[in-house]
Amino acid sequence: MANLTLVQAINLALAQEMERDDRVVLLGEDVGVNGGVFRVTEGLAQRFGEHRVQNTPLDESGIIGVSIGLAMAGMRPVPEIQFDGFLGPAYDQIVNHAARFRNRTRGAITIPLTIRVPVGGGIHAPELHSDSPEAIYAHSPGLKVVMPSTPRDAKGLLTSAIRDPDPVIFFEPKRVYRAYREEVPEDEYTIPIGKAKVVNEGDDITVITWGASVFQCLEAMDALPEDVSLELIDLRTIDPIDTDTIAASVEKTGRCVVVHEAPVTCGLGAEISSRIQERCFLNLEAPVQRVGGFDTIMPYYKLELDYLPDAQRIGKGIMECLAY
Amino acid sequence: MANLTLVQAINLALAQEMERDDRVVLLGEDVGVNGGVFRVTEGLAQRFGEHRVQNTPLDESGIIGVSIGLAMAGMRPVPEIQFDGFLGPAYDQIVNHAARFRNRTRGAITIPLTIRVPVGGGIHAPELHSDSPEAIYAHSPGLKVVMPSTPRDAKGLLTSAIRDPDPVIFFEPKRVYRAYREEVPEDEYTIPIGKAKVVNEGDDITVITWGASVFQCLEAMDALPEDVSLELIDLRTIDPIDTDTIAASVEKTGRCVVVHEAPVTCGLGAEISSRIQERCFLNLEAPVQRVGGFDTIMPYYKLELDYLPDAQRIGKGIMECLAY
Amino acid sequence: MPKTTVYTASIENLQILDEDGVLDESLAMEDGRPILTDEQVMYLYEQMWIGRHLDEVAFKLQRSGRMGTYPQNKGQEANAAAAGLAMKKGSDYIVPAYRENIAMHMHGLPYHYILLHWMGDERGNQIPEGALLTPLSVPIGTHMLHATGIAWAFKLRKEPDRCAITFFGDGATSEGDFHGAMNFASTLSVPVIFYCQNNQWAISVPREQQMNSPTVAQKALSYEIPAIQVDGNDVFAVYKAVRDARRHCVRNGGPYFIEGVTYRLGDHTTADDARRYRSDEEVSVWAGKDPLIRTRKYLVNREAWNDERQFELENRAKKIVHEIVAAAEGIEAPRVSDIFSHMFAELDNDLRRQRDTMRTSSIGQDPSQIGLRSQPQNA
Amino acid sequence: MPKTTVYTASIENLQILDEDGVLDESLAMEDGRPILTDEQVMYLYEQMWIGRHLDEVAFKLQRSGRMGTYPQNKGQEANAAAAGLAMKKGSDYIVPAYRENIAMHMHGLPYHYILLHWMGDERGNQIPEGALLTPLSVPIGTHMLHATGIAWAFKLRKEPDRCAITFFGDGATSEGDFHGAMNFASTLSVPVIFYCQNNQWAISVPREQQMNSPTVAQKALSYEIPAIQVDGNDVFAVYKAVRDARRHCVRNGGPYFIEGVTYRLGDHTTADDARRYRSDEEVSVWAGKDPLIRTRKYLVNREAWNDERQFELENRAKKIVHEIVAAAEGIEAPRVSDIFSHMFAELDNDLRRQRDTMRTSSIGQDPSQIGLRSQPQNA
Ligand SMILES: Cc1ncc(C[n+]2csc(CCOP(=O)(O)OP(=O)(O)O)c2C)c(N)n1
Ligand SMILES: Cc1ncc(C[n+]2csc(CCOP(=O)(O)OP(=O)(O)O)c2C)c(N)n1
Ligand SMILES: [Mg+2]
Ligand SMILES: [Mg+2]
Repeated sequence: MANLTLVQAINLALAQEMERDDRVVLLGEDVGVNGGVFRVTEGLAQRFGEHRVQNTPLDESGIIGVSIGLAMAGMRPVPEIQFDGFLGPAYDQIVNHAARFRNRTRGAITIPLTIRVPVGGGIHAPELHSDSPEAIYAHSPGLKVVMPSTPRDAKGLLTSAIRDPDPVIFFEPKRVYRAYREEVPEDEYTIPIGKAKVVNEGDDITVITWGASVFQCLEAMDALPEDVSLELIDLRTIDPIDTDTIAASVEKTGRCVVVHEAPVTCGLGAEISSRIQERCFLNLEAPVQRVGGFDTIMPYYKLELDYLPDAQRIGKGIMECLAY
Repeated sequence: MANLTLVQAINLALAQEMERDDRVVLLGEDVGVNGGVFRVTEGLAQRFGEHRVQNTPLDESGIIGVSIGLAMAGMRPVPEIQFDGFLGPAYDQIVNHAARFRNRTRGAITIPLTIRVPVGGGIHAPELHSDSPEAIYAHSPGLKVVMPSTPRDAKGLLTSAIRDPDPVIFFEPKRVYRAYREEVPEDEYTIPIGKAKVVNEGDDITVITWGASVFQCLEAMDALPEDVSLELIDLRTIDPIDTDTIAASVEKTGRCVVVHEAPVTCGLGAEISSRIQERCFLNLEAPVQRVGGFDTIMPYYKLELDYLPDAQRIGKGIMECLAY
Repeated sequence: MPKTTVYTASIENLQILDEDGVLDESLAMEDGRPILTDEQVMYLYEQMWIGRHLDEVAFKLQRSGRMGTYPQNKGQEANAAAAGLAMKKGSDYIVPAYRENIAMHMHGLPYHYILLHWMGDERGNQIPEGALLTPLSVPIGTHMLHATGIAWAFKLRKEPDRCAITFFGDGATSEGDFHGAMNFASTLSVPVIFYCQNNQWAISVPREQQMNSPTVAQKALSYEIPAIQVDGNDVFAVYKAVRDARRHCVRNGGPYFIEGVTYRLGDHTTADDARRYRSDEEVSVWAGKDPLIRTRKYLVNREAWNDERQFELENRAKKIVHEIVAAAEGIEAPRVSDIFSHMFAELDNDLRRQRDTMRTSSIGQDPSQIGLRSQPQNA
Repeated sequence: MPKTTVYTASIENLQILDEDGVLDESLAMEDGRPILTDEQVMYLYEQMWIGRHLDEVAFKLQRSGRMGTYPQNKGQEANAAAAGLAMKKGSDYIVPAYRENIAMHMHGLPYHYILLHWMGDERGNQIPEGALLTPLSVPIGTHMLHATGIAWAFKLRKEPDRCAITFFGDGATSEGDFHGAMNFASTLSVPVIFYCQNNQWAISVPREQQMNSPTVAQKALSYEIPAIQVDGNDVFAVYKAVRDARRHCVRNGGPYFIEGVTYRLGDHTTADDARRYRSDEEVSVWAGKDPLIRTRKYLVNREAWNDERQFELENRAKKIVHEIVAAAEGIEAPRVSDIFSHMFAELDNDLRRQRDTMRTSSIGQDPSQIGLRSQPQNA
């Protein structure tokens, strides 16, 4: 066991997978000697050589496009996109290419590819450095989408992602990067993609969230009246959604709040809400409440904490749902 | 009045807006002398000059990026993206740039821009020519998204879009392009963005759809048992969603089916289903049923009609929802 | 150094076999032999002929409703054929657009796969084991990055004597990913040949509206990638350029750029009508540069070809193409469940449920759901 | 024409004021006068000095938690200053990246707007009426297309004597949109100047990993755009290049490309530590080419500058920057409702409801919803 931040846990997973499988290569802007702008790849160029931890030109579409080629030719590329907003230029290569090769070649060409992306707000970053585009990729067939919130989950899930035979987008909630440490097994381990985690068991209401919002939900939970028994679920995988875990919980509690940073309209909250309605209609005692980002551009940082769901807004959502 | 196809109605709206306002310019791949691959801009280069109906290099990001510049400098660009799938390379310029300028400059720079895109399946086209990405753009703040299904609506909505001071994505269901004709007023008129249309009034169940699926829903409706009274809503505008019209209908019927071509997960159906749940929870007699595309890549055309919701699948969804 | 020249460059054009089938001996001979033997030239001619005949039949299939949109390769065959020959089958990787049927076939793709693709069947892309190809690329300009990535894998794994080649049109050079593919290839210094089939048109957009540069080849100067312009209707020039480029890539580890100047003699695809935007005169000028005619003249001059051979070839081509069509049309219909079968190595619960029920909502199908009034009536 | 040269090109480098402040008279004189009067050079020097001082203060603001990430312009000031002077205020359009503070200021942006931007406040982008500027561009390489579009609008409206200029870094040239902006500008033939501030680094990625070409300027050859490389730390060379480029654009209607060879003397931003990836030696070599020192030497040689003037300038700069900081920090806090206020010309119902309720779900707020057990307890 080691007491690690999220950044360190990810770094350790990368190092172990590179050690284990020499098909694994990292690439991206500044991932080399500098170790990435968040230092997630720190020390890896020095340890494994710059050809396996390759600085690339400033071209996100290029980074993903050449990663697809690497994957086709038998490598296991792990590109980094420097910030969520800069997935934009890579959208086409991800959604129209990486995601489609297995299907369009009936399995003849496959793309084992793990795209690492720091995601979300709350760190006072400039514009386009605080977005949460997970629903975009969940809507796009052919991709798996993962977003761990803890160092331990991150290490296990990243290991699974790198070993996965299909493309995975691995979102790293940057607000959590150095926010706290956790005991993380030093040996290799995997956590299955597609399994949510019940962070707290409870009977009255289910709260479903992922990424940095897990911590806002925990804070909200602490501020609730003592008699509220809350079940908190950390989704961990965005796509495929672990509907069984969600449904089992809501069948028990009858009430649910979904919390996320992304704009609420067509966000993942809508999908979860719809699934709960479809699966648990007769158990539902209140409509599923969505506490999400507003349908606005993520504001510059002076107002970002007013945009992001915080403990207060989440608490209010929970109480309203309970009161319904 | 003139008896026009969807293609002709759009062509007429473009011609009238170009006539009325010389800031309106068209641009895109093949829109010039050739009149576009679907002939939507037929005759316009000849009539208004090639500088106002500009063939561009094959670069969708470029097409939208220069359109943004044109709009900044006071023009009213109406770019065409040749097919839905080729929005991919333009995603970044649309979502991260066009959509954000008004907000990020506190109104100092605005982007009146109408992006025309043929959309959807059913015409036996090659891959990436049959996608339905409307939910992606509905999730992205700062854009309006429109998808008419009839010639008359198309003309009025396109006129509104071109006159709108903000960026609009105007999706044209290509399966309807020449499918039928309708009487369309020859004079200018507008239809407000954001208003759904009740195509058929009914009491037992609400069916919500848009684009080419309207016709599949009509077909399904005709095949229903005589005693089923169905209310059919053509959304027409994808974003902002006309929740009031939807809620008023579902409050009356208590049951709802949403039908769309896009993959169901995180599709617009999820958003509509969630909103209905939030607004009409106590009226709902059954969960909102989603009949959508599967969570797969749109198959090549041999199987496309098995992928797209057809009258039979829609009918089944309606009957299941009624039977609940 | 107040005012100094810091960079100079130039682009050469290479033609070896002219429009009348006359060979430039000085360029064609190496070590006393022509760079292509008569046998090789005959092989290329036959491949081009068969490819052209397939094009004609494919056109008719589309017109009679037996196939969807199809892009003819007509007029451009020398590029794919001679390049295909210059690349090493089974070790090099071919990353095509959609006017390289002949190269794909030469590198191991059964021809009926190509028809299957345009018949709306993904099995047309199911590259057979051992054939080093990516499928036809319908989106324009995005696949060259994949070739760069493939070449990079060769370099990373230190696999000598391997090279990738990617084909694309003049229109494709406008996409951002063209720029990225070239820039990554040159900064990473990987063995990939960029082959632009400059056929003068991108659907209805002429080259002058696509780019302002007099040559496509000069685009390589941005990236310090060595480049040449060749007569793309000349099998000798194409062959020599690709062979030399391949040698360069393999020896020096870096990329190479080739512009093949050619012309699309047919419509863009069967959905297009080229008369709307280009003149008959232009087409007839280029018809005079047809690679098939030129290659045949050369062979006839060499007395390596005659009417008898031609007759035999035409019959053979008919038979081959007939079989190709039969194979494409004879395949069993895909099953609806095939929509799902290759989404992931392993299907998740949601996809399995969608496949098994053909529904996208769980109402009426989940046994745990109680309270259904009755079974659906028209189920 | 078997083997012929079909294209040749070269790139020139221009330096007029050398590192020691010595002017190349032959290049500097036009019609018997230096292209920049002493007054103009003094103006540029003062602007650069004030810009540099603002940089230093901005750095401290960030370090003391009064501002977010900030990118210093330090070392590159001559590019923005001399280019800003060469462009016509009020008629030309400036489309900057984020190391052109001086040009933005010269064209009408109050300096405290720039601080506001980096203080996380959109009001820093609220370009004042009449100033022809786009805001600082944080995403790299995507804004040049906007400049091309703006220039196209000038052309469409037949507005003579108008030109756009866009600035970007060496890293930005790798994005696909750089390629698109150049290609659209050249095929449409519109008056836009592309000014690349080649400061040798893109965060930690050195120029050699960014591109394989010895110059950035040669990238213009792809598009047949006239291009020049200039010493970007030389106000004379930059001024002359931009002035001539502007003339070219306005007269001939087409674009122009300028590479300013320069160096970022500071960290990439305040979030960066450049010592992790570059050597002190490299930095000190470039420190010797500092545009401020060089320009001052020139003025001193001309006896147009002395210690007294310098002292006055330093005091003035302090006062000005102090006021800038006060203006930026003195602005009232934004209201939470400002998140919504500029989403569209007119807010739709959903956005209005979100703004008024600060909720994203309608539960507990829609009067038509009955059945609430009680009011929320902690509301
Ligand atoms: C990204 C993208 N945009 C647009 C299209 C539509 N389209 C298909 S072919 C074509 C022209 C291609 O021109 P070129 O690259 O010169 O190839 P050619 O067809 O001439 O061989 C266009 C615009 C596409 N397939 N992909
Ligand atoms: C599209 C995009 N990708 C990545 C980044 C992160 N990023 C910010 S600045 C920078 C380097 C820019 O280098 P260059 O263009 O040379 O400009 P410089 O900072 O050197 O002036 C990077 C990678 C970004 N802002 N935008
Ligand atoms: Mg072409
Ligand atoms: Mg730089």
